[in-house]
Amino acid sequence: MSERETVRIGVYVCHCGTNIAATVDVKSLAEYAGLMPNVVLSRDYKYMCSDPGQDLIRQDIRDRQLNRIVVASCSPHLHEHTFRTALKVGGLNPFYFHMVNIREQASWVHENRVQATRKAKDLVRAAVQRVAFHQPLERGRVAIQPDVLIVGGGIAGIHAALTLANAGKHVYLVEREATIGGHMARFDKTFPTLDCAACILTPKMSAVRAHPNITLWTYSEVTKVDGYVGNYKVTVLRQPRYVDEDLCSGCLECIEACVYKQAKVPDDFNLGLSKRRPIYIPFPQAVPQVPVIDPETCIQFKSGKCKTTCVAACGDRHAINLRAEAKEERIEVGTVILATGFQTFDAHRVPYYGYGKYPNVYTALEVERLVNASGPTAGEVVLRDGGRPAAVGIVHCVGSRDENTHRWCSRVCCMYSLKLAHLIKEHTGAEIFNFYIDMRTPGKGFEEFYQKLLTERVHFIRGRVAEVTDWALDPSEEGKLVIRVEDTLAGFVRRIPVDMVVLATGLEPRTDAPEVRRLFNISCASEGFFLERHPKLAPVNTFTDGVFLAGCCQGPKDIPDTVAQAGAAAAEALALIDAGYLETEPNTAHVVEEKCCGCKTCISMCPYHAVAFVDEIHKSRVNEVLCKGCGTCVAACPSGAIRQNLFEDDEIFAEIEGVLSNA
Amino acid sequence: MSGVYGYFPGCSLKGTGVAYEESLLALFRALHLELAELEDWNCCGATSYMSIDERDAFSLSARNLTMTQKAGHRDLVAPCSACYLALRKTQDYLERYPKIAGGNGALTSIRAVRVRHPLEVLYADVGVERIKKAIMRHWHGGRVACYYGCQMVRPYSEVDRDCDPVRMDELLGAAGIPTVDYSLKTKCCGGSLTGTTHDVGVRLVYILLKEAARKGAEAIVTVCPLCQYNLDAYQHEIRRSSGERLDMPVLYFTQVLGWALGAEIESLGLARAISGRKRIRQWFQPAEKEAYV
Amino acid sequence: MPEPFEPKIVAFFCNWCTYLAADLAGTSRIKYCPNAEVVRVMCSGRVDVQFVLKAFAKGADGVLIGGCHPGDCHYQEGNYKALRRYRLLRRLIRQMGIEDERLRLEWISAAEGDRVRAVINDMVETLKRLGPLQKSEEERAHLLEVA
Amino acid sequence: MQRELRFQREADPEWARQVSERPGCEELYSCLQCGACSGTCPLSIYMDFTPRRIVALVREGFRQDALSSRTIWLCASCYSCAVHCPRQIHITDLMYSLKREAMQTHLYPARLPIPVLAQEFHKMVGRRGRSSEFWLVLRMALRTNPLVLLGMVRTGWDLLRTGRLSLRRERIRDIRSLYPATPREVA
Repeated sequence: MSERETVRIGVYVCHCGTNIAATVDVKSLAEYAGLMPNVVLSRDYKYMCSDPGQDLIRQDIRDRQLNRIVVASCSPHLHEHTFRTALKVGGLNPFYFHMVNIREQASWVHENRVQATRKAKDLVRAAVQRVAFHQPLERGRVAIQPDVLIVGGGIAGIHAALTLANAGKHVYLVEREATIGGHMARFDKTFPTLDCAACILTPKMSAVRAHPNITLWTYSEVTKVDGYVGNYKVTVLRQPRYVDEDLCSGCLECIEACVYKQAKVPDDFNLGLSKRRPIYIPFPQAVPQVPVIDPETCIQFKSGKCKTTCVAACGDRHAINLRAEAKEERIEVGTVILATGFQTFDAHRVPYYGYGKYPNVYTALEVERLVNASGPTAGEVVLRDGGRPAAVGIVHCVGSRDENTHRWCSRVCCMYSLKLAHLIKEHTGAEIFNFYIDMRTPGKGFEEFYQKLLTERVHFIRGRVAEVTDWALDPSEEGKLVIRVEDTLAGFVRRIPVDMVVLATGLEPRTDAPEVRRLFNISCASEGFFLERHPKLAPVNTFTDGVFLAGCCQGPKDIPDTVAQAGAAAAEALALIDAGYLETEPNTAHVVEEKCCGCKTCISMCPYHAVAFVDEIHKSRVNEVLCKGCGTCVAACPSGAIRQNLFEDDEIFAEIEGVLSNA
Repeated sequence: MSGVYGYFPGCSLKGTGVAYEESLLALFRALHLELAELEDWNCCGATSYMSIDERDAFSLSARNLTMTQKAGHRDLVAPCSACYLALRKTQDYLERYPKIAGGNGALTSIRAVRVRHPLEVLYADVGVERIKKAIMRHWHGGRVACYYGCQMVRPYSEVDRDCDPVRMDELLGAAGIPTVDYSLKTKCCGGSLTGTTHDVGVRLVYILLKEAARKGAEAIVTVCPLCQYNLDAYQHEIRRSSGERLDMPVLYFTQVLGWALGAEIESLGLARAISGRKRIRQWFQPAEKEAYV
Repeated sequence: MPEPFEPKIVAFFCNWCTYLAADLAGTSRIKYCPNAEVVRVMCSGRVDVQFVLKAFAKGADGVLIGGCHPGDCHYQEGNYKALRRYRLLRRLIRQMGIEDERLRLEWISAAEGDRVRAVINDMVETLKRLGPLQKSEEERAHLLEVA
Repeated sequence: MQRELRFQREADPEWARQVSERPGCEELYSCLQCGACSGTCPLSIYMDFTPRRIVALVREGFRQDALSSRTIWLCASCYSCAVHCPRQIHITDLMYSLKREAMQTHLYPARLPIPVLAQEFHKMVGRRGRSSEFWLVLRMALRTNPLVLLGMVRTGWDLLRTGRLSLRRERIRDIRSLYPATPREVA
């Protein structure tokens, strides 16, 4: 038992280059630690996480018979795992270790060297006192169910689904809309290569539909998630589309047969730029090729007095079922990939650009539909009154880089603005003015594309547009939209009359991102995008094991980056699945039966029903498989009968005393 | 709600903006709202004072706010946009920047007093619905452009939204007065520039008047004595320099609303207009032709 | 010249929200007072009444508990348990003659690095105003006994 | 020809830092130079430097250029720039602070009536607690260019006949309570 052996602690203070050493006096910290009781050896080193740093620990364990290790460096969220592994390789139980965060929580947040060093000393002292109480622990293992849930059927979800399915894993792809394809399906061409979005996307969409390993549920939403990594129990609500996917042959005759001879309902897919019928298919290449009935506008749903010509047209296929109801599906999956995407900034929020007030002010996404050959105007760039624009202004950074709306750069707007400039010019020959604050073209082939646009004589005016208005100061401005801007390079204010204004709206988190975040127990960063585990080293992981991120739900990005990230998320899921199991943290709770008085206080504390009352012995018992290690029951137990590995009372008491026993 | 509002007229309402005070008082009487003029109030400091001394400029408004509190008023109504802003900004800055007061106890922020503009009082405390019900006269004038100016809506968008305010349009709409979509509704009138760099000031005024006419407005309705003065007093000069005869009445919102709510015509200061006097006479007919609703 | 009083705060931060927020404050290089020292727990629900009393007994001038926002707990509802315990604790320490402002519970999400700064700085200011927690040896022993 | 070159020794970064500590100017260094302020400013078209360039001058410490500009005096305090600024720089406050400093250091452009009006206004309100429009304009005209009074005759007459021109010189009763923060001799 560990109590009997002598505690021999090694303390390692990391410089982290100058990240720590510039603010914390690492030499004196190491010297100070060397004088603490039980400390056999204390060192400081440039980079403890490097191979030589880890070797140092391994060698010292062997040479100096160390049996406890304290590393004072960065956040345990970053390198705890690294150092525990080093202990294990060095032949020591990896939980004979405690990490002290003197970078994120000391050197980076304090300026006064004396105070930062004092704090670091307190924290190291606490760790040294704590680690003496550490016990050897074994990790548990959870088996990983090989099925994967992917939420969101945009390009990220599609790519991840195909990658996993091709690797032989079963994928449930859940999409809220009636079709997969996401935002990309609305685009015409993609920058900087100008290849057509549909040409590269629709084959992948069809492949999803056809793949035997993919269960595709469109018009569906995840409503409940239980369980844990390897074993998530998920409930999916499938809204009725009133057309049976299995029976429908995709002939679309029902749409033609609708009693509405004229389409009257604003078409969401075309952002209201065209109309559709109550029974419709979002766009010609939609997957699945199955119409959907919108009960809000269908006469049969509103009054029950429709001739239901659609049903008649469907004939003996009987695919249309107007009494269909929402259905709940319950599935078990081992891992989850969230690819829920983004929404575009609502241009109404910047009223000085006149969106919603002047008909010829468009958002970029609307113009994507206008230039699209399968869009509402068959690719004709025309104004709302049917006229052709002779001059077009493209306003960058709408809802981006602005403290009043969103602080971040949306990353794609410069490039899609260039693309739209090119396409509009190609379609109309109009004079195009781009108004930008900074041109951001850092991707492969991006700068070359910018150069191309410059030579196409598109105007680039550096200045944030102040307003788009209809007041005319000069006869040449009558009947036009006037863009008022300081040309910051020329050094004066300009008024530029145009016929059409395109607002390059930024990307923002979906309004319901907070609900999705709660559903899957992950975090959002301050902007509201889902938070990755580490911005560089774990960009598709979350703090919840087995839940991965892909695409714009994690932050604005373009299609190449989205696809790359989707591949990475699929690879992370595959790595877990193929390992077959995941090692769990041993920080579970357990009941010391001799001490338990049977008061049942703990039972109600546990949201996972991991604590159960054993009637025969009249005592509580913790099911360690169900226990997630929060320690709430431990704190609640009035007789101190429940203990939590790694967070034992003794250990925390030692830590508290440690930080406070400042001489 | 006590029903009694502290009232800070400011220097202009005792001079060039006297019609504003007259019509404001008449309008509030018609709505049974009481305005109690602050005893021995002092100048708000406007924009000029701030150009010389920051702390003194804030002291000026701090004195008015302190006196309001002593008089027991919860609200202080300031009809002039410049006064409104000077008072409001003083509250805000003294709280946000204790260093302005420099530890001087006399310069503490008076948060208990609510600084209000009468437009916002009408909109929030009276409401569009009550105005609608209280209408006494049918409007038989033409369409008007609502001009909000700058300092009432900026930088504090508390009276209305900062770049596309609508409350005056809604109130006038409730009174049956048609308004035009006026894109320049919050553009600056130039303030005191008409007195200092005259050409620049008059040019700004000209743009405002011209655009209102272009949008089909037959009068401009304002919320600030300086805006009203600038737009009203220089139309003859514009005629001389550009040859354009605008003759556009420039009214206060209190005048048109006071009229609609049945205030005595003589009490609205309508005769104090310089431009568009004929149109004003036609629109605001004496009693025998009034059509009560 | 006596050194100005620097209060000592023991901060129990939950692993998933507040500890991450403190890490974020670090990566964002947000500067704040060095008076708080963090003891990491998996969940604010793990913070035992004893931990807090022990901290006061051993010389802390203030104790800060940081957890996820209501509804955001990584363990579903541990933060509610923490809140319940916190209310009890405030009453308890008041009875023991400790100003209840010395104990504070704050919900700080992983995104709120700047709130870590604001809360700690504010608490340091409060504690400076209150002065050191003066307890005789006897009183401290009593605290430990209760703990 | 005039040389357009600035040596770095002419810049005063310490002054820039001081300005950035004044109320409303805190975000000075986060300026993007996007020009939204100048674009939305109704008076930028009459300025020698657009507001954006004033921010650039101040941030780089070109004190003399900023303080002697006409720009800061043309600012009519309409706050359009302040609400449009994507970095929430209170440019109006910056202009006020530069006006005060230009006044103290006598760097303001000579013969520009705006600073004169400000001085006269300050004097009048300081002594009497209220301003009287007629006397204010009269004093300003006498100090700058009395000939402008001729151009004002028509407007004056219009005001007089509509009862809007008061010749009274207003003052408050309790003049001593005006400046509790800065005790001074009252004239």
